[in-house]
Amino acid sequence: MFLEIVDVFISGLINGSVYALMAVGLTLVYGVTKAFNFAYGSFYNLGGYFAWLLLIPLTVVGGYYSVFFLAVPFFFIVGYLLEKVLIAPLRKYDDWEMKVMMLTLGLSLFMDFGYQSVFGPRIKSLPSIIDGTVEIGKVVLFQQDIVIFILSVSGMLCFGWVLNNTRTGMAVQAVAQNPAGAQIVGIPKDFIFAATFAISTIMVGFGGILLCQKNFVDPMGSTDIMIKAWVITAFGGMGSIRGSLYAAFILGMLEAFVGWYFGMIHVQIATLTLLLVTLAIRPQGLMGRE
Amino acid sequence: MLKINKLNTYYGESHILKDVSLSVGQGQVVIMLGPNGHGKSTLLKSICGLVEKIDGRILYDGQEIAGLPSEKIVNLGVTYIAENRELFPYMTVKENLKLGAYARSARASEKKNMAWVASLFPKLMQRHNQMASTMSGGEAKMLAIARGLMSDADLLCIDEPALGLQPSYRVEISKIIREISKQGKTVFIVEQNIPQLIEMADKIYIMEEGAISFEGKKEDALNNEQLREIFLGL
Amino acid sequence: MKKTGFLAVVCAIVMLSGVSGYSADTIKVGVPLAETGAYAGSGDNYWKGIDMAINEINKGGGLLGKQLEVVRFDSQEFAPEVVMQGANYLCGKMKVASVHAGWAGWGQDIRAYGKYDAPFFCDDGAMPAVDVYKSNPEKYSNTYFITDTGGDQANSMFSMLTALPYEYPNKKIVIINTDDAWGMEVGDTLSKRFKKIGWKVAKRETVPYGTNEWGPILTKIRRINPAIIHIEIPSSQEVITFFRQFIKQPTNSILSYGWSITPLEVLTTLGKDADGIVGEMPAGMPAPKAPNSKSQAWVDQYMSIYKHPVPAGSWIAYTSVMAWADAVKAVGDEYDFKAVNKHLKEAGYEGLQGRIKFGENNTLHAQPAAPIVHYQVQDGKLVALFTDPPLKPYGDYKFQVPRWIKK
Amino acid sequence: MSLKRMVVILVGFYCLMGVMPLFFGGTDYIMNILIMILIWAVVASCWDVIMGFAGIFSFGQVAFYVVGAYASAILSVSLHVPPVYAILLAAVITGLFGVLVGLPCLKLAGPYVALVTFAVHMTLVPFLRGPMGRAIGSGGAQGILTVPPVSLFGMTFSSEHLVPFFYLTLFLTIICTIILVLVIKSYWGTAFLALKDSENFAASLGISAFKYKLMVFGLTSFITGLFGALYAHYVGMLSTRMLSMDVFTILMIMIVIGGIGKYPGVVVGAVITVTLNQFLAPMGMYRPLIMGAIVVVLVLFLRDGLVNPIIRLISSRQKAGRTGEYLS
Repeated sequence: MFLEIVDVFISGLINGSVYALMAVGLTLVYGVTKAFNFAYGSFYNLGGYFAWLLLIPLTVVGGYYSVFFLAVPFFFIVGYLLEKVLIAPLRKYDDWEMKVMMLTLGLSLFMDFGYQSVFGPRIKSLPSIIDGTVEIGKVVLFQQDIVIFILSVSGMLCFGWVLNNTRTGMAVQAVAQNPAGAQIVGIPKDFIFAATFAISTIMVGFGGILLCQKNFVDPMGSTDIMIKAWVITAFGGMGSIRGSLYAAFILGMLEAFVGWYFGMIHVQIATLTLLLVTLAIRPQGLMGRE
Repeated sequence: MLKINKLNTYYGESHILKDVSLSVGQGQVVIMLGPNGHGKSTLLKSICGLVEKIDGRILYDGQEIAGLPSEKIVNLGVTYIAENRELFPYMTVKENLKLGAYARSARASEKKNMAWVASLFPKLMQRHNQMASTMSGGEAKMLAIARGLMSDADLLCIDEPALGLQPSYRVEISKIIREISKQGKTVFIVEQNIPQLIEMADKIYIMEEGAISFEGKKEDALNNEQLREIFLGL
Repeated sequence: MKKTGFLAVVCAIVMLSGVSGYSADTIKVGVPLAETGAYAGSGDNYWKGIDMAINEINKGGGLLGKQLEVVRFDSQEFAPEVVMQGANYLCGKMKVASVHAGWAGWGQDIRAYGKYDAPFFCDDGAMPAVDVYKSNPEKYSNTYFITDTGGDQANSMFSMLTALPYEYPNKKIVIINTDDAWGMEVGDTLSKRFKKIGWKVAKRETVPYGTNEWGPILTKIRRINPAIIHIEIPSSQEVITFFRQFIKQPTNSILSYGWSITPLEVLTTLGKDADGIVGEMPAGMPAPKAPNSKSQAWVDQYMSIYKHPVPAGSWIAYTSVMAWADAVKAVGDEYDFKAVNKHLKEAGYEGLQGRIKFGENNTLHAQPAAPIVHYQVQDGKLVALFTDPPLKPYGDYKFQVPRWIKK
Repeated sequence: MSLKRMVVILVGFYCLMGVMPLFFGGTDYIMNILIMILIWAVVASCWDVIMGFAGIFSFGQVAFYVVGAYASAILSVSLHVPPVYAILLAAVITGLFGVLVGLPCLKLAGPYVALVTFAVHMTLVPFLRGPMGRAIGSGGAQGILTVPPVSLFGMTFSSEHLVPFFYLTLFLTIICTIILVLVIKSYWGTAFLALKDSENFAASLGISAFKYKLMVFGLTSFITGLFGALYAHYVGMLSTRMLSMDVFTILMIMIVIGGIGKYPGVVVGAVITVTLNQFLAPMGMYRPLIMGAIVVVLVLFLRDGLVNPIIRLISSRQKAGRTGEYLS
C-alpha cells in the first residue's frame, strides 16, 4: 500500500512538472501584457512540428541539441512579430482585452487547421530525447520524466530568479504592475510587451518539444493543452509565476490521486470543480492579485 | 533649454492643446497655472512622449523630441512625475527607486543619486522595504518625486505635486523643489495654487482651454489684479 | 439597411444554390467522413479504401458508362447537426447516388441519412446505432452497417483470448475502455463473458480520450498482476503511451488491444517494441499473407499507393463501394434506389475473400468472406493468428508468448 | 442607432425570412440553414446584449445554450414531460442557472468573468459525458439520440417537417427579438450603456450595477436556454460535441462580423456566418482555417464589424450629409 502511494505520488509529480511546463508561458504573458492568448496551445503544437520537421524530414545534424538551439531564435521571432502585427494594434481600443481573446481564438483555429492541411490529420511521433529507466528500490522511473521534471522546475525557478533579480526582469515586472509608470521611468513598454510575448512563445515552444517527444504531435491536441494551461493559470492566479508552479503540482497530485482512488473518469470533473470552487471563493486564484 | 512651438495635441476626436508655445530656461523654475481639465497635464505628458497624437515642435537642448518614444526622451534627461504617482504597487520603496534609474543615462549615477535622494527624503529611506501599495498618499507622492530624481534628469516635469495633500506635505514639497532647483536642475511644474511655489518661480504661465493665456514673471502675475484673484487666490 | 439585410440573404441563397449544377454524365457519390478533429485519422483510412475503389471503377470505364464523381463532406466530430447538414447537403442538394461513410456517428447518422433513400454505408460498430435502425427498419432500410457491432466483436475477442495456446497463470482480467458507446459496449461484453467462465474482473476502468498519464492505473495493475489486460481505446495516442508506461515495469499479462491495435500509428510508432500484443480487426484482411492471390494483389496495390500496411476500415470501405457499384450495374439505374437496395440485400457481393452478405439489421456480420481477424504483433507487423467465424487458426502463424512474461 | 432604424431593419429582415419558405420550402438543405440562422441569430443577439450592451465579458453563452438543450431533452426523454412544457421548463432552468453563475462572477472585473464563465463551459463537458451526467440521463459520451419532436395543436414540428418548424422558430424568434429590442432601448438599455461606460458614474446615478447585470444575465440565459431547447427538439439528437471550440468560434464570428454592441448587426452577422460555414463545409479542413483567418482579419481591421460600415455607407448615400445619428 505504501509503495503504491509512493508510485502515485511520483505520477503526480510528473504530471505537475508537465503542467508547469505547459502553463508558465501563458501566465507570464497574461501577467505582463494582460493579453490572454487563446492560441497558446497552437504554439505548443508549433514546437512539436518544429522539432518534427527538423528531426524527421530534414534530419538535422546534432539532433535535439540543434532543435533547442534553433528553437530560441525561431520562437522569439515568431512571438515578437505576432505581438507587433496582431496584438499591439488592438491596444488602442477600450475593449482590447476582449478583442485579443477573440483574435487569438481565431488565430488558434487558423493555426490548428493550418497544421492539419500542411502535415495531415494524423499524429506524428518524435524520437525520445533520452531512453531508459532508473530504478530506485522498487520504484521505476523514466529518464525522460526525470529530464522533464528537472527542466521544468529549474526552468521556472530560473525564470523567477531572473524576474526578481535582474534589471530586465524588474522592468518586465514594472510593466506588469503599472505600464504607465514603466513608461515614465523610461522602460520601453511596447518592446517589453513584444519581448514578453516572444519569451512566452519560446517557453511554450520548448514545452511543446519536450512534451511532444514524450507523447505525440497531435494536430488537434492544442485545445487540451490550452484548457490545461488555462486551468492552471486561473487556479494559480493569473500572472503569478509562483502561483502557477503551485497550481501545476496541486493539480498534478489531484489528478494522480483521484485517478488512482476514484478512477480516471472522475479526474477532469474533479479538476474543474476545484477550479470553479476556487474562482468562486477567490477569483484572483491562489496567488493572484486583484 | 526647452522650447515649444505651436504644439497641438489630440485625444481621440478632441483637440486638447491649441497652438501652445513656450520656453523654459536652463536652471529655471517655471510654473504653469490654470483651471483643472484645461490641458496642463496633457502638456507635460506631451513633452515626455506620453501622448500619442501630437503635432508641433518640442525642442530640448536644441534637439527635436516631439514624437519620440518616452524611453528616448527619458534618456535625454527629461522626466515626468505624475500627478497620480504611477508607482509600482507590489514593489518595495527601494525597488521603485532602482527602477527610477532604469534609463541608460541614469545608470552610471545611480549610487550618487540614491545617496542624494536618501538625504532629501530621510523618512522614505527608513522604510525602504515597504511595499509601495501600502503607503499613504503623501508618502507615495514623495516616493514618486524621489523616483523621478533617480532618473538623473536635467528637466523635471512635475504634475500637481501637492494635489490632495495635507498642508504639512505641501510645505515639505516646496522645500524639496527648492533643493532640487539648487542642484541646477530645471523644474517645470503644473500646479493650482501654492504660494510657496510661486515664490520660487522664475516664470509663470497660465493655461486656459488648451491655450496659453498669460506669460510673464511672477511679479507681473502678482501685480495683475484679475489673475491674483482667479488663479492665485491671493 | 433593409437593403443590406436583403442583400446578405440574397447573397447567401445565391451562394448556396448557385453551386449545385448537376450534370447527367457523371454519377455523384457522397463521402461524409471526419476530415478534421479527433477522428480524422480513421476518416483517412476509410477514404483511402473508397478512393481506391472509385479510381478503379473510373479507370475501368466508369459505371454504366459514366464516371464517378466524389462529393466529400467533413462530418467533423459527428455533432448531430453537422451530420444532419451533411445528409441534407449530399442527398438533398447534391443528389448523390450513394453515400460511403466510415465511422459516421453512433446513431445520429442513421437518422440523418434515413430521411433519404440513397444507400448509406457506415461503420458505426456500436449498438446505439443499430438500435436506431431497429426503431424503424422500414425507414432506415437504406442503411448498411459494414462491420459487426461492438458486442459481437467483443464476443469474438473473448473466444480468441480463451483459445490462445497459452496457459494463464491466474483468472484475473483488467479491462480498460473509453467512455463512448464503442468502448463501453466492448468492455461490458468482455467482462460479462469472462465472469461467466469464472474469471475475476479485477479492475474495470473507463477512461476519457486524451488519457496519457497511466501511472495511477498501472500502479493498481501491478498489484493485481492479472493474466489479461484488455485495452479498448480506438485512438492511437492513448494506447501507445499505455504500452510505453506498462513495459517499463511489466506484469505477467497478455496485452489484448482489441480494435485499438489497428490505428496506423500504433505499429509505426512502437515497431518491434509492440511484439506480443494481440488485437483484432473487424471485416479485416488477414496478413501478412492474404488468403488468396486476388486479395494479395489488392494488398500489394494498396501498399504501393499509400506506402503503409492496410489499416482497419480501408478494405471494407473499398468493398462496400464495389458492392454498390455491382448492384447498380445489375439494376442498370443508379437512381433506382429501391432496386439497388433490394439487390444489395438479396444478392450480396462477390468480394475478394468470397461472397459477402448483409444479415440481420442490415449488418455485415462477421462471416468467412469478411471475417474478424485476430492478430498478434510479431517482428513489428500484424500477423493473423485467427479468423472468425468460425474461429480457426490462420495459415501457419503461431502465437508467441510475449517477451515480458516471465515464467 | 435609433430605435426606428433598428425596428425597420429587424422588421425587414424577418419579413424577408418569413417569405423564404415560399421559394425554398421544398429544399431541406436550405430550410435547415434558414432555421439555424434564426436560432443562431437569437443566441448571438443575447451574447451581444451581454457583451456589447451590459459590458459583461461572458464566455458562457454556448454553455447556456447546451444547458437549455440538455435540460429539455432530459425532461422529455427521462421524465416524459411533453416537449412544449419541457422547452419552457428548460428555459427557466437555464435562466436560474444563469443567475447562479452570475452571482459569484458578476462582481468581478472583466477578464475574471470570462474565466469563470468559460470554466463553467469546460466543466459541462466532463459532467455531461461522465457518470454524473449519465445518472441524470445525459446519455454520456453517446448523448441523447431520441429527443421527441414538439407537438402543438395536433401538429408535429421537427426536422422531418421543416416548414412548420421554421414558422414556429420564426414566431419565437420575433418574440425574443422584441424583448431584446425593448431591453436595449428601454431604461435598462440606458442603464447598461451607463454601466459599460463607467461603473462609478452609473453607481452615482443610482443604478445598481450588480442588480442589472444579474437581471440581464438571467434574461439572456432564459432566452438562450429556450432556443437551445428548441434546437434539441429540432435535431432530435444531442451530444457534448456542441461544446466544442468550433461552435464557440462560429458564434463569436457572428458577433465579430456584426460588431460588438451594434445590434442588430449581429443578426446579419448570423446570416453571413451560418451561410458561410455551410458553404465552406465541403472544403473540409479548409473551412475552419478560413473561418479562423476571417476572425483575425476582422478583429484587426474592422473595429465595428463588417455590417456597420456597410450600413453607414448605404445610408450616407441615401441621405448625404446627415450624420451623428449612430449613438449606439
